[in-house]
Amino acid sequence: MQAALPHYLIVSALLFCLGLLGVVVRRSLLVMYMSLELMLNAANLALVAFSHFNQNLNGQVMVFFIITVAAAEVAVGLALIVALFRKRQTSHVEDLTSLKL
Amino acid sequence: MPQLTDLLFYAFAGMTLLFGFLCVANPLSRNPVTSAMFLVLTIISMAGLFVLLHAFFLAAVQILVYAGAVMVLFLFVIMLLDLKEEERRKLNKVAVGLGSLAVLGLAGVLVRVLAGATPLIAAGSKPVEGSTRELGRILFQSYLLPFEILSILLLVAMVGAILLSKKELK
Amino acid sequence: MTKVVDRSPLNFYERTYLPALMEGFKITARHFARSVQGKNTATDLGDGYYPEVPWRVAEGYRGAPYLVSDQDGATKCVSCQLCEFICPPKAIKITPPGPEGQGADRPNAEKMPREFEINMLRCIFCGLCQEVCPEEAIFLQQHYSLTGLNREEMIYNKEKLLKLGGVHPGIQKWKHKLEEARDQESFPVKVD
Amino acid sequence: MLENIFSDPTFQFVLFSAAKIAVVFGVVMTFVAYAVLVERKVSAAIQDRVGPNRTAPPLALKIPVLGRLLQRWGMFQPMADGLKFILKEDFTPAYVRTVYFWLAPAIAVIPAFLTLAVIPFGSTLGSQKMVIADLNVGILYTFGIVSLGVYGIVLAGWSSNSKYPFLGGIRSSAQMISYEIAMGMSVVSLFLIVGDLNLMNLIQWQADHGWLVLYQPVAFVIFLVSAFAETNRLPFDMPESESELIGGYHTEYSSMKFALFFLGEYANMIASSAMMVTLFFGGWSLPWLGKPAETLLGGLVHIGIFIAKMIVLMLVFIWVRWMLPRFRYDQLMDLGWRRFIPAALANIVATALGVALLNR
Repeated sequence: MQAALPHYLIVSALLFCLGLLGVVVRRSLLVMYMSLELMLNAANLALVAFSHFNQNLNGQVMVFFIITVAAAEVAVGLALIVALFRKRQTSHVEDLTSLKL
Repeated sequence: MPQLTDLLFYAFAGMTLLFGFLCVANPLSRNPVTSAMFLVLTIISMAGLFVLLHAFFLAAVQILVYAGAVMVLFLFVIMLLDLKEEERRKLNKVAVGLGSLAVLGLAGVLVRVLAGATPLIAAGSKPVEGSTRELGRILFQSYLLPFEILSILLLVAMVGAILLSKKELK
Repeated sequence: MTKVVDRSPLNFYERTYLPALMEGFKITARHFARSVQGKNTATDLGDGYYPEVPWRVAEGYRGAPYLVSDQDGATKCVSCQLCEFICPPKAIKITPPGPEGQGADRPNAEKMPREFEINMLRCIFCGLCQEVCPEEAIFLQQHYSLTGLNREEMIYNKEKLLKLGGVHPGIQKWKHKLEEARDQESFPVKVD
Repeated sequence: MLENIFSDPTFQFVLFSAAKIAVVFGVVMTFVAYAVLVERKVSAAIQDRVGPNRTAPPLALKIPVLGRLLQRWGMFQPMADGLKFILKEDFTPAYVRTVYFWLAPAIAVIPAFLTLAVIPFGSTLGSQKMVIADLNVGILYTFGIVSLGVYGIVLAGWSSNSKYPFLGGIRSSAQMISYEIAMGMSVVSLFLIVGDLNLMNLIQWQADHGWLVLYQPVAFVIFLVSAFAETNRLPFDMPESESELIGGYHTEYSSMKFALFFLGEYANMIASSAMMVTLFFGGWSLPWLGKPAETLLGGLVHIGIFIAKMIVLMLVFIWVRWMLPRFRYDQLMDLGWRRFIPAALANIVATALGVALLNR
């Protein structure tokens, strides 16, 4: 069967669900964060697929933006996790239940 | 007879999903480093999918930024924090079961809906090449303002990360 | 005379690393050119390289420790075990003769070791055994090439040590002690 | 039937690609072996020593004059070294994270070889382009792969479960990430001038207009120094720095696993020399020899020119090792972040202005 738009979209959707699964099931902040990255990547894949099959480069520019934002987000997010770890000596979400440090 | 590109699509898609699964729910290891390494593999096989979609520039950037920088940052943090705790904890079975069920439901709905997707433009005409030149032209013409805003975002992120990782703010 | 090193801050030209690079290049190029002409440290010192031309051991070189015998060929060691105790890596192992063991093979000593072993793999050639020996029976000699095919081979026993150590003529222990005493001002006993 | 397959373009493409990969791999492996020998010989010469001059299989000495001569030059040393690595005990310490410990050397070697895929090592040989993969985004691909090289070292350091390798791994990954930025930025100005990311076209441009090192000396210096840092060579061999960290990330490795790290380092050196030849020194072209080869002989000459240039650059790599003492770690970071990145950015701006003014 020839790989067309639905194929790529389904892969993207399944990847997104995997990311979601990671966020729901895993309890380590870092792994949850990685799962978020996976979800962003799934969105990227969908956008590139749209861009290819609709013959329009706008989607790829969007992906470019997403990658940049993701990089910035990771930098800040990891800095937050490190700061949190310094304060509380844990990165397990079930230990981080209070609003105030 | 299937085309080579289709075979490659199935190969890369299968690899992406397999590594993605091993990243989030590896039955053998709950070590964060393992997750990170499988995420790297996921990203690399996704770059393969990008190449199949003629997005060469993005494929290279995907590897360069995600695999080369972001994931190394993750590894750094994992190693510096030396996380061993999650491996020792027990999983809450009910939560895992319900969560997986919800995700499965979502996956079912999404697949059902997306299976009928058709492109707005009929297939057959020449596909666009995601070459650097074309991408740059669009980026610096139609998307100039978002691009500039993005650069400010990066600056803000940089300042924020530096401030957060300082020992104590006086 | 103390030498004061000038640590004034580098000027801009020096901070570009260029002078350091140039200096480094000059030195390495000089040595490289010299070597290409066939001259090197070995040719400066002699006319060949190590395995064929033995290395010239400097005076005072501390090689492997061996037992020596006196001019009559008798064992000097009296099995006092001081060296065994002082040896930092515990390379020396002495088996004393015991009550019914054989006495010394020289008249002015009571006993000698039944077995004397130095594990050359452990020895660090520090020279403390020579320093501590009251009988001047063990000396660091100028052997530098100790080889063996297995670990057992590298444990030298008494026989081998004595053979390698050779004869050390004249027991001059007391003369030496006297000289040492003279050198030390704090020596309580007045000699002469 | 058989003729059909042979005339099929896909099949031909696969066949020729496989052949090119095999040849490049073989040549690079030989190069690695003899680069080690050259390094030892040159180092020996600079330090007033002789270097390897004894190893020889007994049979080789039977050859009248040549055998002795080859022995003196140490030509058999690489074989002995390789054999030694294979025969040594492959030891895995207790309490290491075994999977990653075994994986890390392989991960360290692979990127070094992958970078070679886009490097045009000649113009044409017959109808074949002398490059394994003629990508439109060649240079981006290279940087993407180079950035993967960190993983081998980080994982080696972490999985060894020992403090010196860990320190070495952390140091080296920080170093490699930092210098990647300067390296990538130094290259941007080249592509501003040429206007194409394809390395084949880049070389053709240089053949027509002159070598890029003449247009972009600043970019070249930045690239050269960053290449030293990326390949972990002196004066930036912080990750290994044997006098402080024992051996850095490969302290706990032995036998073939250690040899793989060694191989990776030299393959990296070869890859970055080849990259520099391609980017700055006109690849296979010489100032008066700029046309893609039409005959087989011409193609071979081009490959020869490329390899000769590469060897010169590798000698620079080896020589610099003895010219400068090791940098301190904060000096290294300072140099990368506060000197080279601003310099590269300024270079990009200046080049962009120049290109804009000249093309108006």
